[in-house]
Amino acid sequence: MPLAPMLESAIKLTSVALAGGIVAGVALSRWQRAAGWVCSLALAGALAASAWIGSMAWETGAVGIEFGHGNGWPIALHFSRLNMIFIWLVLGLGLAATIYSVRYIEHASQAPGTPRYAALRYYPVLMLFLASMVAVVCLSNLIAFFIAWNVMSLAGLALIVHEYHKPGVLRAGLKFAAFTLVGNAAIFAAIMLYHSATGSYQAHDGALAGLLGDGSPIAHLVFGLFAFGFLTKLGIYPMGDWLPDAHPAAPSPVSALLSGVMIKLAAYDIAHMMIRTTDVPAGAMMAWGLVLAALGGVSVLLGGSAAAANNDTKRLLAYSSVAQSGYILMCLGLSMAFAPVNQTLAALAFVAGIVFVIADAMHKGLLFLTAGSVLHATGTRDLVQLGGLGDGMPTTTVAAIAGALSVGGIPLSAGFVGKWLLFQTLLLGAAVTPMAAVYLLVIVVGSILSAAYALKYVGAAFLGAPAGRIAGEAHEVPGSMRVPQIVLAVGALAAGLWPALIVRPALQAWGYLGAAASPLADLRMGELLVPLGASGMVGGFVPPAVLALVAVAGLMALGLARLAGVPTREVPSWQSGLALPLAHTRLPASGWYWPFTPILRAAYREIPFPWTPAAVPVETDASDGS
Amino acid sequence: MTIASKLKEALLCMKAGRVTLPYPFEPHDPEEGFRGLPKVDVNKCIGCGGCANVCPARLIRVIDKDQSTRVLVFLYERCTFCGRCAEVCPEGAIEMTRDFELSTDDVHDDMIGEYHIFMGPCERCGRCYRPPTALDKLMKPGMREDTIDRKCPMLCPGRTEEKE
Amino acid sequence: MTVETITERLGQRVGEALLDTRTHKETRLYLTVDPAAVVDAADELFNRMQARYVITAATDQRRDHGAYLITHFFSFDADDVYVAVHTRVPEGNPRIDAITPTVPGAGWAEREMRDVMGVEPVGHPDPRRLVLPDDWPEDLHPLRCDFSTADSPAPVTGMEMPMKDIPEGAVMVPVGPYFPTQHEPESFAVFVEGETVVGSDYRGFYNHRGIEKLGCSDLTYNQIPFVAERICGICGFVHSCAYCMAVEEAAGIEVPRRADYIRTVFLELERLHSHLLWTGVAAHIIGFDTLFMQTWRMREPVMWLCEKLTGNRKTYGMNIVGGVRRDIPDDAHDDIERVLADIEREWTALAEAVPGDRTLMARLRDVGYLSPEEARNVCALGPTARGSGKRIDVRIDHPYAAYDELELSAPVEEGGDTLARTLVRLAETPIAISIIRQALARMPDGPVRAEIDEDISPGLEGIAAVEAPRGESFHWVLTGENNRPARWRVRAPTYANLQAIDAMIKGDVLADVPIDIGSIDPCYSCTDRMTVIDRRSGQMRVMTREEMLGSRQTAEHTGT
Amino acid sequence: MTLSQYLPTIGTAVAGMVLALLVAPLLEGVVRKLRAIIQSRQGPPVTQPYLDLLKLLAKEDLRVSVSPVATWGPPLFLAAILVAAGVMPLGGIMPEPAVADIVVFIGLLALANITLAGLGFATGSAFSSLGASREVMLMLAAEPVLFLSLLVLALKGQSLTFTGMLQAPVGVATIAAALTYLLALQMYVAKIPFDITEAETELIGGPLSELSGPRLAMVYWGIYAKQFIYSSLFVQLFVPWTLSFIPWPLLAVLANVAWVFALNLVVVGIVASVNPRLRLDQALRYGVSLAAVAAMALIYAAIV
Amino acid sequence: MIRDWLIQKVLPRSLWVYHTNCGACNGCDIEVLDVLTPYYDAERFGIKVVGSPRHADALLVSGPMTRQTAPAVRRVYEAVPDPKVVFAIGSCATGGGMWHDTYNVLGGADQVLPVDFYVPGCPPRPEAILHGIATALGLTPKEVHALHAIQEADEVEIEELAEEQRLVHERE
Repeated sequence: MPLAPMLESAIKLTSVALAGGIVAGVALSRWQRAAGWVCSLALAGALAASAWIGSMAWETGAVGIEFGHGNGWPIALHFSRLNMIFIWLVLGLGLAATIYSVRYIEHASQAPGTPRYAALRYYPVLMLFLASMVAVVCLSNLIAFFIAWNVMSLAGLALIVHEYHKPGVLRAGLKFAAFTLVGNAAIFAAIMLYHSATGSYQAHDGALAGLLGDGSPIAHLVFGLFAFGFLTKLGIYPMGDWLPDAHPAAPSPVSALLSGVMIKLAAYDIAHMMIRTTDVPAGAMMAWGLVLAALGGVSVLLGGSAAAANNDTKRLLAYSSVAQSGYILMCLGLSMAFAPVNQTLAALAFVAGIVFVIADAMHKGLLFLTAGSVLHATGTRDLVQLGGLGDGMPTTTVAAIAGALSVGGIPLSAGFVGKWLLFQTLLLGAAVTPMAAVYLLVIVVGSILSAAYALKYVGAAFLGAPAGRIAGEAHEVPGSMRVPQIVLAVGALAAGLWPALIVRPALQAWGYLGAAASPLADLRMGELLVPLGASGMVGGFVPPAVLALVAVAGLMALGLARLAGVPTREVPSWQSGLALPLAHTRLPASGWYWPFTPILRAAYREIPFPWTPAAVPVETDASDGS
Repeated sequence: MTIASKLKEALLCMKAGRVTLPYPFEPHDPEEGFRGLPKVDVNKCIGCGGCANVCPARLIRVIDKDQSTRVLVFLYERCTFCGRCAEVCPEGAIEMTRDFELSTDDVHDDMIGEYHIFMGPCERCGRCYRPPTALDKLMKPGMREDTIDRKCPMLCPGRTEEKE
Repeated sequence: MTVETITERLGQRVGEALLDTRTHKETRLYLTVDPAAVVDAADELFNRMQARYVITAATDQRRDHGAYLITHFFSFDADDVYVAVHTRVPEGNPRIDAITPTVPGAGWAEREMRDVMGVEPVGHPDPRRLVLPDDWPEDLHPLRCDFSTADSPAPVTGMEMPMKDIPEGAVMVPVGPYFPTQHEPESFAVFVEGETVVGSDYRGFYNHRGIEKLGCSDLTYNQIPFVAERICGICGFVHSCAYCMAVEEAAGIEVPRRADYIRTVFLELERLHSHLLWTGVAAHIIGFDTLFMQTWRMREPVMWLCEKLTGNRKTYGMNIVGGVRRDIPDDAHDDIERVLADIEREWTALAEAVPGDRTLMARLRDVGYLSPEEARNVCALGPTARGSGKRIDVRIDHPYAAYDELELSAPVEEGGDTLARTLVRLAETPIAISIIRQALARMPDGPVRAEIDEDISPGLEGIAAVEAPRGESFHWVLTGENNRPARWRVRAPTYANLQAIDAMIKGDVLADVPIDIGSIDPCYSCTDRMTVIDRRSGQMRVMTREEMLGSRQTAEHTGT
Repeated sequence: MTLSQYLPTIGTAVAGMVLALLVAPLLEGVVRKLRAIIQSRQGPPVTQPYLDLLKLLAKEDLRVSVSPVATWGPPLFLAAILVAAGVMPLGGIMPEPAVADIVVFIGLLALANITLAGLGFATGSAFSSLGASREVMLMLAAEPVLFLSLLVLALKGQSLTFTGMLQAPVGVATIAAALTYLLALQMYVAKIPFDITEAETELIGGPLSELSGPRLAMVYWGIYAKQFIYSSLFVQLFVPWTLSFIPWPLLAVLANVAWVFALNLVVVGIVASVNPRLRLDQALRYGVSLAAVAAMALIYAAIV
Repeated sequence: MIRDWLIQKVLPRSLWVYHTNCGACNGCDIEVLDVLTPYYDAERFGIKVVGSPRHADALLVSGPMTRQTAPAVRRVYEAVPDPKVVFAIGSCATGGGMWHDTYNVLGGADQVLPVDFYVPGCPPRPEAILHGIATALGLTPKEVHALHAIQEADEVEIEELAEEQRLVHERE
C-alpha cells in the first residue's frame, strides 16, 4: 500500500476519533460519567490511530500531506518524528487526564455552589482542547497554525475558568487571557512579518533560524516576536507569569494538561522552527540561543525558589512548571546556540530538551493528578493544613513520591536523565562559550531547589502526622483516578531506569532535523555514554547497573539490620516527655526551609495585573472530604 | 588567623595531658573526713535516740520491740550523709565511714541497718532507757528507786530533745 | 535613702493605712499596711522610690491572728535596706489586690501565693496555676497549717495548666520537661515560625518537693540547714548559709567572726566551681564539648578540695545555726592556694582565648538580649542583671559574713546579650579567687560555732540575702514554737531571672534558645517552679488544651 | 556495550562499598580518640563505633510512623551512600567504562540527604521535621560548593567521569577548587561546627531523634561512610599524584585509606574539637561565600 | 541467638545513657555530668549520654519522683527501646531522700519505674556512679549488704526478728 493513502486513512481515523470525542462530549453531557468514558475511548482510539501515523513518520523522518486542494483552502499537515512525540504526549496524557476526570469532575460538580451546567461543557471543551493541541503540532500553514493556537488558548481559558464560581478563578482566567492575547498578538505580528519577508505562510523546520541568515533587522524582529509569543505560552518568567495563577484555578486534570502538554507545545514550536543546523550564521544564532538559555536559567532559579517557598499544592507545582520550562528552554536555547558551531553538542542539548519535555509531561502531569486527588480527598490545597495523608492514601502517596523523585532530579528517575544530559552539554559547551559555566552554576542551584520543593510537596502533604481533622480523615481516591497516577508513576521511573525509552526517540527526532553523528553511544544496556571530550568520555551513566548496585547495597544494609532479628514496637512520637496532640508539634509547611524562605519568596515577583488584586486564595473548602 | 588561633586552642587543651583516673580498676578513695555510710557501734550505743531526732532525712526509726529491746533501724536508702547523727551521739557510737561504693541491685534489702540495743524501761515515762552502769543493768527490768523523785534519767529519750 | 525617709514617704502616700513600723539595725524595715493600701505601697516603693521587688510570702496565721499574712519584700540596694510590707488578709475572705499590674516581677510570686496558700490575687493578669502538679485538687493549699506534710491527695484529672495558643503558622517545640540541655525537668513551650521564636509558654515546678512546707512545720531549726542546702545542688552552701543567717538575725545570735570568714571562703569556692561549671555547660549547649571538658577538668580539684574540707563534694553539711560545723585547718591553706593558683593560671588563658574565638563569639553575640528596663521589670539578679548594666550585688549592697572587711568589685557589662552575661562571669571568677585569698589571710582565730543555750522565742523575723553565683538568694524566717520556724520563705535568683526568658528568646532562632536559657544559669530546683510571665497579658488568651483543639476544629469547619 | 564489559566496574564497585562499610566506623573511632586526647582524657577504644553499631543492631526497633518512607528510608540512605562509595575511584583505580559519573555520584549523595530529610518529615515530631528542614537547607549551602569545585576539575579535564577529571591539569582554578573543597569538607561530613541537622543540644538529634535500633545503626553507618567518601574524594581528585606513583593497586588503596585517616585527624577532628556549633544562618553564610569562590573558580576555568 | 550474644557481650561495652531528673536538686545531675569529664571519662567504657531516649540503653534517674514528673518519666521509660536498664542515682532516687514523705513526692524512683540498680549517695561521688555502672555491668562486685548488729547483752536472751517483720519496719 502506498504511503499517502495509508497516511490519509490514519489521519482521518485520528480526526474522526477526536471529533467523535467532541460530539460525544456534547451529546452525553447530561450523563457525565458516560461522557467521560466515551471521550476516553475516543482518545484511546485517536492514540492508536496516531501510532499508525507515527510508524510512517518514524520510517521516513517526516511525512506531509495536503487536504482540500480543490476548495482553495488547502490544509497542509506534516508529521515528523519530533511532532509525533508531542502528539503522543498530548493524546497519552490527555487520555490519562480524561480517565482521571471521570470521577474527579463528578465529585467537584457536587460541591455546593457549583452551577448546574458547569459539568456539561467540561468534556466537549476538553476534547476540543486536546484536538486543537494536536492540530497546533501538525498544521504546517502558519495561518492555520495560528487559528488552532487560538482555539487551544480559548479552550484552555474555558477550562481554566471551569470553576469560575470560586474566588480568584476568574481573575486567573483574565490574567491568562491577557497574557495570551499579548503573546498571540506577537505571534500574529510575527506571522505577518514573516510572510512579508519570505512570501510564504509555510513554516518548515528551522524556518526562523533560516530567516536569520539574511541578517536583516526584520528577521531579528520576526524571531523576537515569535520567541516572545512562545515564551509566553511556555511560562518563562516574566512573560509566562499567568501560569502560577492559572494552574491552581483550573481543575486538576486540566492543570495536568496545561502544564504537562499545552505549555510544551511552545517548546515544540521553538524546537521545530528555531533550531537549524545548516546554513545559519553562527553569531546571530548563538546570541539568540544564549539569550533564550539565559531566560530559561532565570526561570529555573525563580520558579524553583518560588516553588520551594510556596504552601499551596498546585501553586507549588505551577512554579515548578516555570522552573521545568526554564530547563527546557535552556536546553533548546543551547541547542540553537551550538547548532552552527558544533552539531554534536547541539544534538545533545536538543535531546536533553526533549527528554525534559517528556519527563516533565509525565511527572508534572502525575503530580498535578496527585494534587487533584488530595483536593478530592480533603478539599484543600493548603500544605499547612495537610500532612500525614500517607496512611489514608497509600497509592497516591507512592505515586507522588515517584513524581517527586523525578521532578527533583534524583538518579534513576526520568527527571534526572534530562539534568544529566544538560550537565554533559554544559560541560562540553564551556569550551564553546564560557557562558556555559554560568549556566552550570544556575542548574546546580536549580537542581537543589527542585529537590527541595519536591520534598516539600511530598513531605508536607503526605508524610508525618496529620495536621488536623481534614487531613486525618482523608481516604484513597477511586480506582479510575488511581490508575492514571500509577501509569504515569511507572512511566517516570521506567524512563529513569532505562533512559533509552525516552532518549532514543529524542535522538531519532534530532536525526531528521540535523545530520550529525549521535552524541551518545549506543543505548543497548540502557546506558547513557557521551563518548566525546578530551579524555574520550564526557560522561557515563548506566542506570541498570547503578540500580543493581543500589539493590546490592540495600540488601547489605537490610542484611545487617536483620542480623539480630529484633522485634518492633509502635510508639507515639517523642515530645520531650509530654503527651501533646500531634498537630501541635507538626512543623507547618510555612516553616520549612527557614531561613531561606523570605529570600526564596521574594525572588519571584509577580507581574502586577491590574484587575483584581487578590491572587487565587488557598482553597479551604472544608465542606466535606468524600 | 582564625585557623592559627584554633590550633593554639587545641594545643592549649592538650597541654594538661591525659588526666583520666584509673578508677574503678584502681581505688580512688576519698580524703580523710569524707562522710560515707554511717555505721553504729551497738556496743557503745545507749539507745538515746538523739540521732533520730536530728536526722534531717528522718531515716532513723526507733522501735521499742519490747520493754527491754530497742531497735534502731537505719533506712540508709535515703541517707544524705550529713553526719548529724554522729555529731550529736553522746557516746560516739556512730561513725561516718568512708564507704561510698554503695551501689546495689536491691536497695531495700542491702541499704538497711538494724541495731538491737538492750534497755531498761523508765519508770516515769515507761519508755526504754539505757541503764548507765552494769550494776543498773542487773536491776532490769525493774525501776530505779533513786529516780522516783527526780526528773526522768538524763539519758531517757524524753530528755534529749532540747539538748542539741 | 534611710529607713526614716522610706517610712515618711510611705506614710505620706498611704496615710492611715500604715498600721505599724518596726526597724532592725537600720537595715531592715518591717511595715504593716492595710490590705486596701498594699498596691499603693508597692507602687510607691517600686515605681516612685525605685526599689527592687524581691518576693512575696504568704503565711498562715489563722490560729493567732485569724488572718493570712501576706508580705511583699523590697530592697533598696544602694542604701542597704530591705523592706517587708506585711498585710493581714482576713481568713473569711482570702483575697488581696494583686500588685503584679504595678510590679510586673511579682507575677509568679502571686500565682504561687494563690497555689500554696489559697489567697486570691485579685486582678492578676495571668492567674494560672504555677507550682502545684497537674493532678492536684483545686481547693487544697499545702502551705496552710491544717494541711499535713505527708498528705498526698488523690489525683484529679483535667487540671493541666492551660497553654497559650500557638500562633498561626507556628509550631510548638517542647523544650522539656526532658531535653538534653536541661539537666532538670521543666517545660518551655517555644513557638517558632520557621525557626524564629515568636513566643513561649512555660510550665515548670516539676521539681517542687515541698521544701518550704518541711521548713514551716516539720523540721527543727537545725534540721533545716541540711534541707536548705539541697534546694540546689550547685549553690547549696548559699541556701544553708542564708537560712542560718536569717535565723541568727531573728534570734540575735552572734556568730563567731571566724565562722563568717569560713562561710565567705566556701561561698566563693562555690562561686568558683559554679562559674567553671556554667562555662562548661554553656559550651556544651552550643556544641563546644572540648571547652566543656576542659573547664570541668579545671573545676574538679575544687570539688576534691571541698570534699577534703567539708566531707562532701558539694560542701554539704557545713552550716548550722550559729556558725559552721568544721574549721578550716591551717595546714589546708596550702592545698587551697595550690588549687587556686592552678585555676587562676588556666582561667587566665581561657579568658584571654574566649574573646578571640570568632565562632564562639558568633554564637554568643547579639542573642538573648535583655534590655535594662526589662531586667528591672522582672527584677533580674546576679550576672543576668549585671550583664544588662545593672550594678547590683548583695555582697556589696548588703554586706554579710566577712564581705564588709574584704575588697571586691562587681563587674558590669552593658551589652545585655548572652555574651555580656558570659563576660560578667568570666570577670567574676578571678575576683572570687582573690576574695578567698583575702579571707584566708585575714581569718581571725577563735571558735567557729556559737553556743546556743536559749530557746528561740516565736514571732521574730529575720531576713538574709546571699549573693549566689546566679544572683541574690533571699531567705526570710519567721520564728515559731516548738523549736521550729513558723514560716521560711526562700527566693532563689533563678526565680526572678527565669521570668526574663520569654523576652530574651523572642526574635532569636531556635538554635539560640538553649544557650539563651543557659545564659541565666538557670537552677530549676532552686526555683522549684516556673512559667514565663507574659507582659502582653492584656491580649493573652488563655485556653485549655481541650478548648484549643475544639476551636481549631471549629475554625476548620467554618473554613477560616 | 555489553554486560560483560561492565562486570569489572561493578565488581570494583561492590568491593569499594564493602570497604567503605567496614572502614568507616574505624575512621569515626580514630576521630573520637583524637577528640579525647584534645580533651585531656583517655577516650573510648578506637573500635568503639563498631561496638555501638553492633549493639544498635540488637536493640528494639521503635516505630513512630508506619509510612514506607520511615521503613525504607534508613536502608536506602545507607545504600545510596555506599553506592556513591562504590562508583568513585579508590586508590587511583577507576575501571572503565564507568557506570556513573560525578553527576550521578552527587545525585546519589543528594538522594541520601533527601532520604534522611524525608525520614525526618515522616516521623513528624517537631524536632525531626526541623532537623529535616535544616538538612535540606544545609544541602542548599553545601552541595553547590561540592558540585562547583568538582565541576572545575571536570571542566579542566573536559569530562564528568572520574577518570577524565583525574587528568585535569593543575592550575589556579583547580587549586582554588581544592581549597574550597577542603574548607567545605567539614560541611559535607556535617561535623561540628556544621552538625546542625543532628544537633543533639538543639533538636535532640533532628531526623535521628525518632530512630532506634537497627534503623539508627544504618543511619549512623551511612553518616560514618559519608565521612569516608568525602575525605577519600578529596584525596582522589585533588591530590591524585600522591597515589598514582604506587605500583601495586592494593598498596594504593591502603595509601588512600591512610590519607583519609590523616585528613580526618588533621582537619575534621581538630576543627570539630575546637569549635562550637554554628547557627544555621551562619553556616549558610559560610557555605554561600565558599560557593561564590568556587563559582568564580569555575568561571575562571571556563574563560582561561 | 545473635541478638542474645550482642546483648550480653556488646551492649555492656556500649552503654548509651539517657539522664532523667525527676525533681533532684541538681547535685546528682552535675555528678552524672562529671562522670563524663576528663578525670572520670565514662566514655572509655563506651558510655555515652544521648539526647533522645530512643537511642538509650540505660536510664539514669535522679531525684525524688514528684507528682508532676511521674507521668513524664513513665513516658521516657516507654520511649526507650528494649533491652533497657534503669539506674536510680542518689539518695532521693533510691529512697525518696529527705522529702520521701512530702505532699508532692511519691518516693524513690522505684515507685514509678522498675529500677534495676541503685547508687546511693548525696550526691554520689562520680566514682560511686562509675562503680554503680561497673557493678551493674558485672565488672566489679557489689560491696554493700544489710547491717544487722545486736548488742552483746550478757545474759539477756535475744529474739531474732523474723524476716518479714524486719521489712515491715515503718517504711511507709
